[in-house]
Formats: sequence, structure tokens, C-alpha cells
Amino acid sequence: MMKTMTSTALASLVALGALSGAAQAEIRLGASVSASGPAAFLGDPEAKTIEMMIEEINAAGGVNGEEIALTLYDDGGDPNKARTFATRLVEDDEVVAIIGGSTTGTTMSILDVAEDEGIPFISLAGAISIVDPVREYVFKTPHTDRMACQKIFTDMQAQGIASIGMISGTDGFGASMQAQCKEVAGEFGIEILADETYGPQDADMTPQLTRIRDTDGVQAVLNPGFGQGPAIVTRNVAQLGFEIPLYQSHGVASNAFVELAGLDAAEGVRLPGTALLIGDLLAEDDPQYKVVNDYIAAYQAKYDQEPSTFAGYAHDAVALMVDAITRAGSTDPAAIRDAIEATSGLVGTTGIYTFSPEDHLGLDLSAFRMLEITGEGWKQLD
Amino acid sequence: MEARRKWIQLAVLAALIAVLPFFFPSGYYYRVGALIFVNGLSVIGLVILIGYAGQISLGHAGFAGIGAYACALGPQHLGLHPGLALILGAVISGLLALLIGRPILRLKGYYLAVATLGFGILVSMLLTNERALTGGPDGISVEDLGLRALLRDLGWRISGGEFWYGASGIALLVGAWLALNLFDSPTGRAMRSLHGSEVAASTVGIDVARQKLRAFVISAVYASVAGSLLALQNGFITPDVAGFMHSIEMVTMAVLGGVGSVLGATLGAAILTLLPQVLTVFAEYEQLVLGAVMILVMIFLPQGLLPSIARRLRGRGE
Amino acid sequence: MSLLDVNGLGITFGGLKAVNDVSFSVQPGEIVSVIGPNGAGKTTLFNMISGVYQPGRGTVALDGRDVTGIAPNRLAEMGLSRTFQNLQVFQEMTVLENVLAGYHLQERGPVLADLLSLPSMRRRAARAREGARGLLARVRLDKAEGQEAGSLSYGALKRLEIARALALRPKILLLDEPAAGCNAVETEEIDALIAELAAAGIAILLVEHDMKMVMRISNHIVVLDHGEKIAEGDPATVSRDPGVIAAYLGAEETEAADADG
Amino acid sequence: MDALLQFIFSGVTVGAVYALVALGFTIIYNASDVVNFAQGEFVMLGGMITVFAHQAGLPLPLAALLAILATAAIGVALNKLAIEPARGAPVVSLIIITIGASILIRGAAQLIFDKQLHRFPAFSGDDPIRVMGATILPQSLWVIGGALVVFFGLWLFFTRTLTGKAVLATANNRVAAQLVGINTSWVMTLSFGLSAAIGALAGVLVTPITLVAYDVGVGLALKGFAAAMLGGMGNPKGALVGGLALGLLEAMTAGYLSSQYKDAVAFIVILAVLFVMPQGIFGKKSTERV
Repeated sequence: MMKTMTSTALASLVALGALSGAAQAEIRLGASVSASGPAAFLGDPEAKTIEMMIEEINAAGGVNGEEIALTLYDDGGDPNKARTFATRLVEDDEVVAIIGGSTTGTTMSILDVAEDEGIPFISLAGAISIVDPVREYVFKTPHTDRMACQKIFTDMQAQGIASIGMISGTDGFGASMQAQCKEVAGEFGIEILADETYGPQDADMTPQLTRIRDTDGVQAVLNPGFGQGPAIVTRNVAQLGFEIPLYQSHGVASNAFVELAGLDAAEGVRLPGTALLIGDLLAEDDPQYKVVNDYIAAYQAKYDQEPSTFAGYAHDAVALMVDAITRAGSTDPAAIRDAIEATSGLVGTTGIYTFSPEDHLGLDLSAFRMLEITGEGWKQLD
Repeated sequence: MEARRKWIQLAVLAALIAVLPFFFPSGYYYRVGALIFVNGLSVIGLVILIGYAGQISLGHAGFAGIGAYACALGPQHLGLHPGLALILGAVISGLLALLIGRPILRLKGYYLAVATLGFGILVSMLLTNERALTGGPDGISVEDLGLRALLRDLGWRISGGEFWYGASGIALLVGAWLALNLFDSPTGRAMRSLHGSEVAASTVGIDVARQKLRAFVISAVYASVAGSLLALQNGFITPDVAGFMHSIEMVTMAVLGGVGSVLGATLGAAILTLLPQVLTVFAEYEQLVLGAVMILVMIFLPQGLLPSIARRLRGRGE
Repeated sequence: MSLLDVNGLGITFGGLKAVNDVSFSVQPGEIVSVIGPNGAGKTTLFNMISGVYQPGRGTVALDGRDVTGIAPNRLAEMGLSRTFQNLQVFQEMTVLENVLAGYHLQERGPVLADLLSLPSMRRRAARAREGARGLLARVRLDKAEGQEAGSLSYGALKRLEIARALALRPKILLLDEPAAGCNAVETEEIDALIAELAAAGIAILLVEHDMKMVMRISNHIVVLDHGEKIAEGDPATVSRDPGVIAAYLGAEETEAADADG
Repeated sequence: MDALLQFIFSGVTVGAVYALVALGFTIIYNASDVVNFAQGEFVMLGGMITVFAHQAGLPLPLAALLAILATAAIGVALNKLAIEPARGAPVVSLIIITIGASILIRGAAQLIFDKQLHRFPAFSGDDPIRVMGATILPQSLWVIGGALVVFFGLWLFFTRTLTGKAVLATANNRVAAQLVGINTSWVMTLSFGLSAAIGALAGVLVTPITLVAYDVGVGLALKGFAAAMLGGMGNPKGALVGGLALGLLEAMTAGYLSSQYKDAVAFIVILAVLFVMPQGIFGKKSTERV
């Protein structure tokens, strides 16, 4: 029996060893995203983007004359696995920087390892707690949920809306944004009169929406969430014949959402999105015009589908990382970290990044564009 | 004879834990080892419940969740030392198992499966929804155990990976020792007899409900301690630890390795923990491979890997 | 006062009266057999007496105490022990462990002591082990003690069940077809064992198809047919009872003769 | 009042989805005492295959038919390759096998199809039907109707047809069934094919409402399983009542108590029912034979 145990264990270890260890003279970049599992919605396009961009960069001669060797793991959205992969990236693959963490949960797991080992880490998740308080080695590319709330509430304010009903998904994205929106609503003079939730796999939200409809004084509905939930909410809102506006979050800012909800139901929905969504609407002198449209074209050519907002976060993370490594002129993690922090005016698909020792997010509200779904496609409101 | 077998098994386990690090090319392997040990610990609890007493549970991750969040919340809200929080979590899990065990364990087969599943879902839902307390689906950070700092003060510098490899290795050994003690004890025999025939067990004076409950409580404590260790090691925890998929994963580990055997279950934990690490290159095919492995093992090695292999080797020897 | 008093016992399965209004009693040291054609309700009667089924009507008294419908494990504590017609052996445990399970009431202790393998537990277990080995020797299974019970032959399993039942040191022992599937030598051994136990003061309640054996060892016979008691008395009386012969004995005797031949 | 009616509409719609999944469990369970945890994957396959066949140019009804047939074939394959070879294995092994099958099918689906969400148009449009201030979508009626048709079909099958009785006999005592001339192997094949087909039909009907992706099976199987156990596993009546009860319970809780804990309330009720009725509402009491 002992023999069996030992040899099995050894065999697995040998297998492990064989898969690690890469060639030298190259820049080792690590990534761990949720390409499968419940967050595949986020991680799948992120993984595709990272792979595509590294390929492009290497084809163009690499960075500072060296190729980038990418090690990309799929953590399945499991924070426990994410931590293991982060450890593996740092200890075994000896990467100089990490991109990843599709969800807040996986990000928090990777972040610990990165901080401990002094490896710069650019996260792709939304929660504000990732960069507040600022951690030395941790940066992120997506706007925070709080910014999305602020953008939406600014628009509501402009529309004269003062009291709303919320219906949020109970997944990480929905719950986090729900909490943030409730925190900042007061600053915009907005009162949340109804606060409902739904499970990520629920099939019908009419009971919750009926409650919101029957709450006196509700002037608009806000639905933080991603995946199928918001599509079903949108359809249910249409079914119940709501006459007040529906606001969705940046979590569903994609053409796929319009398709899933059906244009009939989705028409008139407002949401904060990035330039990525409206590449064709951008003015040619828009600073993001080239970056956004080049990326969309490349992604579509390679994968035959449109990149999502989340894919854009990955795009920006890679762009930031490559820019920082170029400027650092070295593969020393600390130098790369310093270079990321010194980034100024880097144009991404999500916005224009300028980091500082106090700000590891580097975006402001201007990165968000308030959009409305119309029969002719997206319409920019501001 | 039984006693000798017990010590041989423990010696094998201890030797593996002690010797493997000499072959580790990097610190990452300590992390994988520690994960295997923590998973092994919770799976040994299931060996007692499923393998000894013959009762299924599809909700044991619920107890792991209680253990994990005890370590996150105890220090934060009660000012408890994380180590004490681990014990508190185990006590809560044990008491909860005692409370719900009696009605739940009256159910049989699939009805027991759905009831335990419901329990697990309730726990994970509570952890997900009580955001103000638990941090919600985004998770919550866990205070450091402080033991490593203590060791450092004593002049023993040891990396986090090494520390947790050792700590969870010791926990696994203790867990295995207790489970093997139980196996060859009056209580263990009583549990195993109701696996064979509940009616016969009761006619020899065994209080069937009581023995099931004992197995349930003990396995709950195992899961809870394992959950605590995971939380302390990761320094961060999300409600996933209590989720349905984690429950399923635990049962799969136990059944795959051999649910009647402590070493087998540990092997199962090792294989399922290693699988995603080995398959990273073929990550796309991971689910495909995992599903196929589960089916094939159950068809061709129905007792689980280790007992089936052992039986075959013994059969050849005779 | 008898050791076991069965009074008006009955049970209904889906409208069918499986057992109806059966009464009899068993004294210490007495061997009482329950006979009747297949489906007469003998095993159901056993199941009600031993607490496996809840009786629909009637009472069971043990040592003068009403124990109707009490759980089997409580009955075991009161000195009632049984074997099964369809073997109920703990297949995945060793032969020795099967008998040790019968020692449960004597070897059980605090669960913590068991988990920690404290000396107190080891002492309890060692005593039980010694007794169990003695019992295994008595049913000639001592050589097989380390084997998994599932690997034994049918006859050996029957004996194993008896050894397990004896481990409880019962006041009354219910044996459900102990000789079924056994060869002539084994039957005789079981025969002798039963007589020995009765001589030691244990009451025996027996269901058995081997009529020669029943007639030879029983002090008292209860005859069931279609769930009802149709006769009772000593072997001589019962074997002469025309109702019994009509309902049962005629058919059974040829069977028994065949088995003997 | 119109709120209550809206909650009922929602509950019945969702309940019918659960009932359709739960009904899929009953046939396999009746034939083999196996609860097939891959049942949710059949629903997923029904939806996904229809989506992709429709995208490839097949008209919707043809695509749906193809999906149902293909899924039935996969069900039969599952039986032949994974269940038959493990005959006689204990409950926990069978649970692991069917869970393994569900993981395998999911893994294959994400490779063959994709990881995106999909939907195809509702059969009779999206114009809500108004009843006393409440609304219901035509597709909901399709789902409810589907659940009722499958229920009556199964009920007739098990009580009125020889094959149905053969299925029940096989579950009851396989050897005895073989002795009276029932081809138990054929019964098993049939059961898996039918169960898979019902699952796929469910997928076709619910996709316009719930959307479909490679991983929707787990959640559906979980709820369908809970519904079937609530009603009493193996009984079509139990599946229908259990499914509708679960759906209504969730809708009422979301409507009147807290949407956050609607799933919790559902599971608490299931636990409470099982404590009182350990075999579910319509489950048969079994007496252990010794």
C-alpha cells in the first residue's frame, strides 16, 4: 500500500514539475483569471484578450527586445484556487508581475501573495476595497462600483429623479455594487425606497419588481448585476409595463445584453459604459478612438465576436503592464511597480489612466459614458 | 493486529509528509501540500460519516464554512485569538450538527442527501446575504494565527508556505490518528455495523440514531476545523467555502479514494487537489477529465482507488 | 409469570392481516418453536416481538414488563436477542468484529475514550475480544476470525449470527430458521447448542422448517397458519392435531424427508 | 390583489420550470432507483442544441426536435456507458457517477458550444397577457402547458401502458421482472432516453424565459431535485406538486417577506416537510424487509 501511495504522489509531483519551468532570457508575466466557472462571463474574454495581446506584442518584437512569456491559469472563480495559482506564479513560474483576479474574491486571494512577495499585480475586479486603502503592489483597471453608482446617480439627478427602487443580484458583482450605491445615494439626494435582490440563476423577478412598482414614489429602477439576471429583469420590467426608467450597470454593457433582453424590452435602458461599447460612435479626435477601434478589430478578427467591457479591463491591464516594463527597462518587480505607479495619461479602452502613490486606480468618472439603448443602437447621453 | 495496521498507516502518512519536501523544487509545492492536507482532514470526517456509518451528506461544506467564518469573525467581533476562534467554530459546528442531526438523520438515502444539501445551502446563503457581518460574496479577510511570528521570535525563521505545510500536515496526522482509533473501537464498530444492517445493529443493542448522530457530529467538527485551517492559511475567505460545489468536491474526494479507508480518502483528496494543478495546460479539458475520472473509478474500482487496488494486490498475493 | 408473554398480537400490511391475535408464552429454559407453512406470519411475528415492526394490536411483555413496540436496542438491553431468516450480517466487517458488535452493550463507553484510544477503551475492547473469541470457538469459526464476514459460506454465516446473538448474554433468544441451508452435521451441532443454551436457563423461541429438529428439541410448539394460531402444545399433541396436519404437516414432512434423504 | 395574482403567475411559471426538471427525474428513478444528477445537463443540452441548430439555419421547431432527439441519444449513451456497468453500486457511488456525468457533459458543452448566454425567441411573442392587473408572458403558458402535458403523459404511461408498468416492475424487483419476461435492459434504455428527452423539452420551453448557458444545469438540477424530493421521488404527481409548491413558495416569499431569503425559505420548508413526512408528500412508505 505504501508503495502505491508513494509512487502515485511522486508521479503527480513529477508531472507537476514537468509542466513548470520555462526558458530563461524573457519577461515572465503571470495571469490568473476565471476563464471557467460561475465568473467565466468575465474571465473568458479576459483570458482571450491577454493571450491575444501578448501574441501581438511578441510578434512585434517583444518589450525592450525581450519576449514576454505568459503563464495563464484558469482559477475557475475559486478564491482558494486563485491563491494557489498566485503562489505558483510567484514561487514556481517566477513571474515578475501578475494580471488577473476576475472577481473581487479571487483578487483578494491573489493580492495577499503579491503583497507578501513584492510582485506587482494589476487586478481586473471592481470592488473599491482592492485599492482603498492603497496597497504597495496592487493596482486595478476597472472603475469601482462606487464610480458606476456615482455616474448613474449623476444622470438621475439631471433627470430630476430623487427616489428609486433597487433590484440587485446576490452574486459578488451585484451585492458589492448594491452596497456601494446605497452608501453614495445620499450624496446625490437620492433615496432608495425599495431594495430587492435575486439569485444569479433565478428565472423570474416579477415578484420583486411588483413590490418595487407598488412602492409609492419610486421614479426609477436600478439593477446592479451581470449575467442573465439583468436580461430577465429587463424583460420582466417590460412585461409589467413599468413607465419609469430602468438603469442597468456597466456589468451588462454589451451588445449581447441587448440581444438577450430583446430590443423591445431593452429600448430606453440607461447604463454607464466605456468607450469600448461605442467605438463606432467615437469622434475621430477622441483620444480613445484609435485604441478602442484597433482592439475591437483585432479581437473580432481573432475570435469572431465582440470584446466585452470586461475584456477591455484585461486589455488595459496588459497595456499598463507593458508600458511600465518598457519604462522600467528592467524585469525587477520593484522597478516595474514603481513604473506602474508613475503611469500618466495612458490611454486604455476603459479610460485614461494616471496613477499616483495615493491612487492605484487611476481613472475618474470621465471614463464612464452614460449610454442609452435605442432602436438604432447605443446613444451617448453626455 | 488492527493496532499494528493503524500504526503502519500512520507511519506511512507521517513519512510521506516529512520526506516529500526534500523533493520540492519550489515553495509553491508547500502550498499544494498544505491544501491536500486540509482537504484530507475534512474528507477523513466524511470517511467517518459515509464510510463508517453509511450516511451520506451533500452539505458538509456548510460546517467548513462555519469553521472558516468563525476564524474570520471571532477575532474581529469578539476579540478572540484566531486559534480560539477555530475551537469556537468547531464547538458551534458540533452543537449545530447535534441539533439538526437528529431529525435529518431519520431520513434515508436520497432524502438524507437533499436534507443535508438544504442545510449546506442555508449556511452558504446566510454567509452570502448577511453582508454587514460576513462581507458578503466578496469575502472577508482573516487575521493571522500569529504562530509563525512566535516561532520567528524563538529564532525559527520559516516561510508561510512551510509553516502551513507543517501545521496542516500535523492536523491531518492527528485527524487520521483519531479516525483510525475510532475505527477499531466500540463506537467505531457500532457505526460500521449500522452501515451493514441497521436492523441487525439495533437488535444487538446499538442505538442506531445515537451512533448516526455521533458520526455526524464528529464529521462536522472535522469539516469545521479543516475550514478554519483553510481560512487561516489563506488569510481571506469567501462563502464559496460553504458552497454546494465544495460539498460535492468533498464527497467526491472521499468516494474516489475509498470512503471506507482513511488513507484512501487522503489519496482521493490528493488526487482531486492535484488534478487542476496538473491539468493547467489543458485547463479547457479539466472538467471533461474530472467527470470521466469520477465515472471510470466508480465503475471499475467501486470501493474507491486505494481499497480496490489493495484488494487486487492482496488477491494476487494469495 | 413467564419470561415472555405474547398477548393478542396482530399486524396488518395493506389490508392483509399478516398476523392476527396470536398469544403464547415462554418460560426460562424452555424451547418454544413457532411453525407453519410459508407465509404463515412466523417471521413477522418475530419482527414484532423483537421490536423491528410496530405491532398493530396486542402486547408483548418481557419479565412482566410491557415492551410492546419498544425499539430493538432497548429490548436488547433487557435481554432479548435474535437472529434473522434473511441473513443480516455486517458484511464488510471481519468475523470477529461481527461478534464484537454483539458485545456492544458491554464494551461501549465514552466516545472520547474511543477516539483517543484511551487505556479504559482498550481494556473494555480486550475483554469483549476475549469473550468473542470464546463464542467463535463455540460455533467453530475461530479460524476465520480475521476474514471479512461477506466471504463466509451460508452455513457459517448462520452460525456467526448465533454467536453474535449470544454475545448479548440474552435471557431469551429468538432464532429464525437457524438450521436453514445447513448440512446434517451442522444441523446437529446447532441442535446441541440450542439444548445446551436452554439447559443454561436461556429461553429459546425458534422458527424452523426442519420438523425432525423441531419435534426433537421443542418443549412447546405454536402453529401458525394465515397469520392465526391454529394449535399449540407439546410436540406429540401438535403432531396429532388434525387441523395442523391438514394445514401444514403433510406437505412439510415430505419436504423434510427429502432434505434428510 | 393584483400583486398577489402577479406573485402567483410568477410562482406558477417558475414552479412549472422546476416541475419539468423534477418530472425528468421520475422515470429514471422509477426504473432504476437512480437519481440522475445529470438531469439538469439534459435541460441545458435541450436549450443549447436548439440555439446552435437555430443559428446554423434550422427553423426553430426543427432545431428543437433535433435537440430533443440528440439529448435522448446522450441519455441512452449515459445509461449504456456509465450506469449499466455500475449496476448494484451503493447510492453514494451512483450519486458520484451521475455527478461525474454532469461535470463531463458540462465540460464537453463548453468546448463544443461556448461560455456565453443564449436565447431564442419566445414561441408566441413577448406581448404580455393581462389578467386583472397582473401579467403573464405567453411563453410561461407554454412552460406550464408543457409541464401539464408531460405530467399527464407520464401518468398515463405508468398507469395505463404495459411498458410503463414494466418500468415500475423493473424498479420494484429487477430479477422478478426479468423472470416474467420483461427486457429490463430495454426498459433502462427507454427510461434514460425518455428522461433525457423530457429534460431537453424542458430546456426548449424555458430558454426564452431563463436563457441558457453551458452551466445552467447545476442550478436547475438542484431545484428540480429538491422539488422532486418534496413531492416524493418517483411519483409524477409529487414532481408536479413539488415543483409548483417550490415555485410558489419562492414567489410568495419574494413578494411578501424578503427576496434575499426566498431560497432559504424554500429549503426550510423542504426540511420541515421531510421531518414530518420522511418520504415527501406523495412518497410511498417503505417497510424494511428483514
